Amino acid sequence: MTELMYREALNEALNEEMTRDNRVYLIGEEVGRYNGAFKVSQGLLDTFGSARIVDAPISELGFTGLAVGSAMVGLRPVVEMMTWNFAILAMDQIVNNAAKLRHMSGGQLRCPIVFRGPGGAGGRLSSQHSQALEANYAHFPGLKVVAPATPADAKGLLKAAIRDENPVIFIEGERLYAIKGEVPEGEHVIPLGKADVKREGKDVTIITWSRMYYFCEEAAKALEEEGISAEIVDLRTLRPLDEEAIIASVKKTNRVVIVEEGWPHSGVGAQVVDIIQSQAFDHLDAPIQRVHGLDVNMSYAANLEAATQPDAPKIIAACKKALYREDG
Amino acid sequence: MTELMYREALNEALNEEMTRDNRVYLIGEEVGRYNGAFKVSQGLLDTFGSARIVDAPISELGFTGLAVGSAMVGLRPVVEMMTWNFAILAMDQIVNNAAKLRHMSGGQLRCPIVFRGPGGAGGRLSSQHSQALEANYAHFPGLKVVAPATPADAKGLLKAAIRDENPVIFIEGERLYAIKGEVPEGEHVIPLGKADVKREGKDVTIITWSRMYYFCEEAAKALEEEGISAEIVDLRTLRPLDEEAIIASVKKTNRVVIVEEGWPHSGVGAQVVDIIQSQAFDHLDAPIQRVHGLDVNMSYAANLEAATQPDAPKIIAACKKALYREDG
Amino acid sequence: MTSGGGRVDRCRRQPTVSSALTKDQLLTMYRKMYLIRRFEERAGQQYGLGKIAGFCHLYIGQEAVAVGPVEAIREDDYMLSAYRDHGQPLARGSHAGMLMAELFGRDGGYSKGKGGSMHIFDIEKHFYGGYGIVGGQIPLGAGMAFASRYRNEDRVTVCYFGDAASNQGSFHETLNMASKWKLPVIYICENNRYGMGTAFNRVTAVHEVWKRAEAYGIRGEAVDGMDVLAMYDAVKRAAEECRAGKGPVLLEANTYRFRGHSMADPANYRTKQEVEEERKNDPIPRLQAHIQKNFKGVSDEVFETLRKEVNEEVDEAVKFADASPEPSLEELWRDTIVEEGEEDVKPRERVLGAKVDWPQLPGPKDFEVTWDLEPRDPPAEASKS
Amino acid sequence: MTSGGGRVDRCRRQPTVSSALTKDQLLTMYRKMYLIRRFEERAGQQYGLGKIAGFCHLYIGQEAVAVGPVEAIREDDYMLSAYRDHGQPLARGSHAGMLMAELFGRDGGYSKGKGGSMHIFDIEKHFYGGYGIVGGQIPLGAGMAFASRYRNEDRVTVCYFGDAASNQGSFHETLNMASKWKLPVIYICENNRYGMGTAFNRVTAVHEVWKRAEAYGIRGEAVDGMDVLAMYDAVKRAAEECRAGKGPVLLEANTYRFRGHSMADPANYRTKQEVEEERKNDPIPRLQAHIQKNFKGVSDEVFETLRKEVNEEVDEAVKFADASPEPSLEELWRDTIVEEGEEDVKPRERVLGAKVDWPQLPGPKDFEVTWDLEPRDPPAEASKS
Ligand SMILES: Cc1ncc(C[n+]2csc(CCOP(=O)(O)OP(=O)(O)O)c2C)c(N)n1
Ligand SMILES: Cc1ncc(C[n+]2csc(CCOP(=O)(O)OP(=O)(O)O)c2C)c(N)n1
Ligand SMILES: [Mg+2]
Ligand SMILES: [Mg+2]
Repeated sequence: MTELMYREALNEALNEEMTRDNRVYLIGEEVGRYNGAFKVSQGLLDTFGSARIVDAPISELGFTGLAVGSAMVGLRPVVEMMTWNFAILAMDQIVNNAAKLRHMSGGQLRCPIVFRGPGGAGGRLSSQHSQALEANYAHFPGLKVVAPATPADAKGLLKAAIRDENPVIFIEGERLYAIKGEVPEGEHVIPLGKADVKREGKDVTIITWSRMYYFCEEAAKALEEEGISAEIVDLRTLRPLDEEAIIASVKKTNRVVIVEEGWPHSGVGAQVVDIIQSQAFDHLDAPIQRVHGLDVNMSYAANLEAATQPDAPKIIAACKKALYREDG
Repeated sequence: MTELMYREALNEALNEEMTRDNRVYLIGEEVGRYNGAFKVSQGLLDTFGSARIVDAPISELGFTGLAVGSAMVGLRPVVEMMTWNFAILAMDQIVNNAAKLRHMSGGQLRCPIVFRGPGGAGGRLSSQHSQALEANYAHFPGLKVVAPATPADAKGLLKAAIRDENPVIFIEGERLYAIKGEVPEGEHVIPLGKADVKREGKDVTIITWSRMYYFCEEAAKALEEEGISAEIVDLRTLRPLDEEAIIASVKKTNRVVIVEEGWPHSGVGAQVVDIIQSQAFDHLDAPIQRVHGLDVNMSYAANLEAATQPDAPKIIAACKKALYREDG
Repeated sequence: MTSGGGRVDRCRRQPTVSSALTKDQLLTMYRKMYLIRRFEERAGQQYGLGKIAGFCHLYIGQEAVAVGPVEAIREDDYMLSAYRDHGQPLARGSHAGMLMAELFGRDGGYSKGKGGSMHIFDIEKHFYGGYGIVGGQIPLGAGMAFASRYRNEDRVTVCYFGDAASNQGSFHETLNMASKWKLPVIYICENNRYGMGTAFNRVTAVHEVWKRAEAYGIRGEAVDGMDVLAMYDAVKRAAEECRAGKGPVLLEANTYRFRGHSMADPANYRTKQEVEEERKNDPIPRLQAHIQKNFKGVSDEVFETLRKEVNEEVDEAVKFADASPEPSLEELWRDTIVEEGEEDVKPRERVLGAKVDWPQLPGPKDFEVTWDLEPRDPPAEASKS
Repeated sequence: MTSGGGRVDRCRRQPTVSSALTKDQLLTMYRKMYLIRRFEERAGQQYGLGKIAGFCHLYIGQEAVAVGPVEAIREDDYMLSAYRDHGQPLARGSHAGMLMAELFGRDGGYSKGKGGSMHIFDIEKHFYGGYGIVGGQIPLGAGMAFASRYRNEDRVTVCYFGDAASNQGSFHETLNMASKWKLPVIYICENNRYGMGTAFNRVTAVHEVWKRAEAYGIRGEAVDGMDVLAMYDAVKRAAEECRAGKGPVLLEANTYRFRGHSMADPANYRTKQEVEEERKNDPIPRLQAHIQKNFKGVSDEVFETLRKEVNEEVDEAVKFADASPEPSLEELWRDTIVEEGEEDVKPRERVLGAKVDWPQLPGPKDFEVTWDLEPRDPPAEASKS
């Protein structure tokens, strides 16, 4: 085990996979000489050269489609989206081409490609720059969607994503790049589609992913003091969802809180609600509680931004609600 | 009451609103001389001239943004998306500009604009052309989302959408343009955000919208023969959702089936599930059943396309499941 | 080859290499063009019979734009197009029956009937589709060329798109990158003057697509798209430039579709005279005239025999498609996601049991990346103009 | 005005109208440029103190690109820009305190602190934002010009964007439409040579943005963006063309940002020498020199006094922002959706209780649409090239 920052873990994953496989290259804005807007590609240009660490113009639709085309004929591109807010410009190439190539060609082609970059609020960036958009991609068959919370998961899942034969949406936490965590030495690959029970508990299940995980831990610790034992299930992969892990935990605690950074309407959390009520209806002792970003545009002002996002107190309140202990 | 086709009802709405308000204009591909790819704008160029019925180049991002800019300074554009599959190219202008202008300007600006066009499968068009994408827009605060099923609703809701002070996503049924229905004479405006109980029933509530409504009616009739009384709630507006109407019907029947054309993961149906379980948990006698498009890419082959989509038999089976009468 | 009039004035004349083509080569071109013509006529007819559904975009009138380039490049060069995509694969030798079966939505189609008319893929013949979003294939073509350059292959990619597609942002973004990185890609704009019902010139400020090349610092050229030899010459030159590292190139093929945009389109937006005028440019009789002028003793019978053969081939194709079953319902759950260890599907092997040599893609260490896409220069230099 | 060297050679020289400017007008320009300079310096400082957060993009070095055009157009002409958006509103007379308050995220800001540095809107002064998605404002500018033309107003729209933004598809799609429909919009590309850490020339095939105008059949012109009078002249001409229905125009202002891309950027991608070289072009001393050369007896004191006044004004702005409270939490639920019957917010009225004459937008029948955007022509004509 070594302690690494989230961004360092990602950097290691890229470095290892690019060393292992010459077909893997990174393309995006500022990935090369600038070493990445968030320094994830630090040093890679010097190691791999300008054909494998490609500084692209600000042409999201163009360079994303270019990468998809190269994947059709055997390369394995990693496309860095400076943030997912900007990737909306490239969404057509992701959902209409990458996600459908295998199908349109009747199995003749595959599109092994990773689209990665930060999602969620970066901190005081206002409405256009603060969006958690995973639900928009999780909606599409033909894609896989991953959103790691810890450095270890970031490394293990990125390596798996690069080796996957399908297009993978890899959403990093814009505010997680500097967090530290233990990362296993050597070959460390985490299969996509597997959730991780990050904290065992028996009274209530908290289901979450990405940055929200840390608020959940904070909440769980506080609840513990009050004698409430919360289990935390980190989904890690949002498509396909690990229904088994979700249901197993629900059957254990019978009470559920789902925590996501994004907006409620047709969010990933809503899908998790549906999975639970349809597969464990009789195991629910209370309505499932959702904690999510407020259903409004994100403001720049410090107090408004804070109030818009989930935090530990909101999660604690939701858990108590799920436990019918509002005034607990 | 006069009987009109869905496309004629939309045409009347456009014609009336453009006559009433010179600020309203229509822009899109083929809307002018070609009279619209689906003939919704039939005859409007001759009536209103080329500045108000604007034939645009195939530049979805560009003409959508152009329309948004004109709305910022007092026009009321209606943007025709030839289909919503192509509008993905314009999504940035819709969700990052139109949906956020009011907020970014702190209330100085408003963006009264309608984005309209067909959604869902058109029939044997394969994966890129057959998508029901309402969930992707319903996810965003700052937008309203409408999806009418009948000619009367199409007319009344389009008129309301054009008069609304906010950006409205108006999704028409690609296969509904030729269906006929009674449309009230004279001024006929239906407020956004109100669902419509299209069929009264007491045993099970079927919640749906757009083209799926017709399959639900078919199913309800068949169920009636078997002595099962189904209530059909046509949401009509998907954002904001009419939670009152939903809950009222659930409390009445205690059993729910949600029918949508699109994919299940993070679909609008999932959000409806969450609303119900969180607000009427104790009124549910059975898990909520969802009928939706299969979670795969749409095929061109007739048999595969049919099997991918919801239909009356699937809805009937779901209702029986909700009623614990699988072998009914 | 004598011009059939039309917009040849818009073409910059160039020295021809096509003059070296043998009679047999020219007859092959004729056969391919006529095959496309006949195939499309039958497809239209089958559409009328309800055996083909959805959108079906015919290539009739544009045959030369597919055949000239195919003859001018190597078999292993990459090619892709939009949804008007029956002509190129036929020119590259795809199985007409399997192509028709795809149009019918049958299991015997190249994509098991999943793609249909708009999404033809024949990877064995290096034809990479078949795209329904206007302009969507333009960046893909650059990416395929990027891959060739990345692996030091001397392959070129030929990417087709329509006149109207040139107004998409993807065109702008891609041509800038393709030029900056000198990608070996030949962009052929099939200017048939209309995007659906809208005349290109009605919605476009500058009417000559080839002139846009200058904004990206690449070579642009207008070509008579009704002249298969002009297309052959232009693409031969462009391919040489690309293989020599001087690409990309933007070619504007001035052509015309004799039918409506799709089977659904009555094409009332153009006049009978206009269509008749253009039909005089029909590339197929033009090539016949050229052959007969340059090779004495190639009698009309030779062509009749050829056409008869092709007619039979296309009859067979229709029979083949008719005989092919619907895909099995298990196919619903295949091809949306590549499952662990799943192989790629080889259509001719799957459908005909044929032995195919499938394009082998280099593995992780089968090649070294020696390309320096952006040679280092002192930062100061970078900002000089 | 003498060139400060740099890339003036890239500019096509034109007859100047700026020579007619009076001393007072020139001093006003000087004052505005210095106001921007000082405001931005203090903003940078306040960022350092943690009172401003997120992204903050300073305009230092580019002042002439905002001030020249503002002086050249009418007060009621529309203007919008990207996220580097403090200069234009200050030049148009926005309240410096309220602008600083927006940067602080306070209730006294133009957007109640909801937008912050990247989203400045002052509709009273016809400044329409402030956009964070690179290239996102380019179509908006054409749309605002479309509205003016639609209502027969002789207003022009000035839309700014960066060099790197010119590689976005929105640029291509919009310029084609703006040209085809002759929209009265002036596009000013602020070519400060970098998009974040990437030199424009490193990722762009053709280094002169103005040259792209030709691809859209409009007039393109390079202007010395470090010369406020050159900017004034170029925009005066362009505005006349637009009002005369000859628009749009694409201007490339060759300028330079003396600071990093944003407060977060150390700008290691450029050399000290390069920056020093460009600082010799500082537009503010250049204008002072010009004034003192052409108007005898304008002593250094005059400028010192001006600067002192401005310094105090900016001190006041900071005090104003400091004194402004955070927005109330009720604001969370406002401004995402316009509620039934809700009025627009007039910032100076809301914050200062000032009487403002808010731009009145014509109602449903306040105007007739007489514009024929595409005069009818026989279909045949439509397809002629
Ligand atoms: C992004 C997008 N917008 C609109 C359409 C609908 N559409 C299909 S083909 C077409 C016209 C394209 O014309 P052109 O590019 O000239 O190709 P051609 O059909 O003439 O071969 C349009 C508008 C689409 N498929 N994709
Ligand atoms: C679509 C999009 N892609 C990327 C970014 C991140 N980004 C913000 S500013 C910028 C550079 C833009 O450079 P330029 O257009 O030259 O404007 P300048 O900052 O030099 O004024 C980038 C890449 C963004 N905001 N939007
Ligand atoms: Mg065309
Ligand atoms: Mg710049």
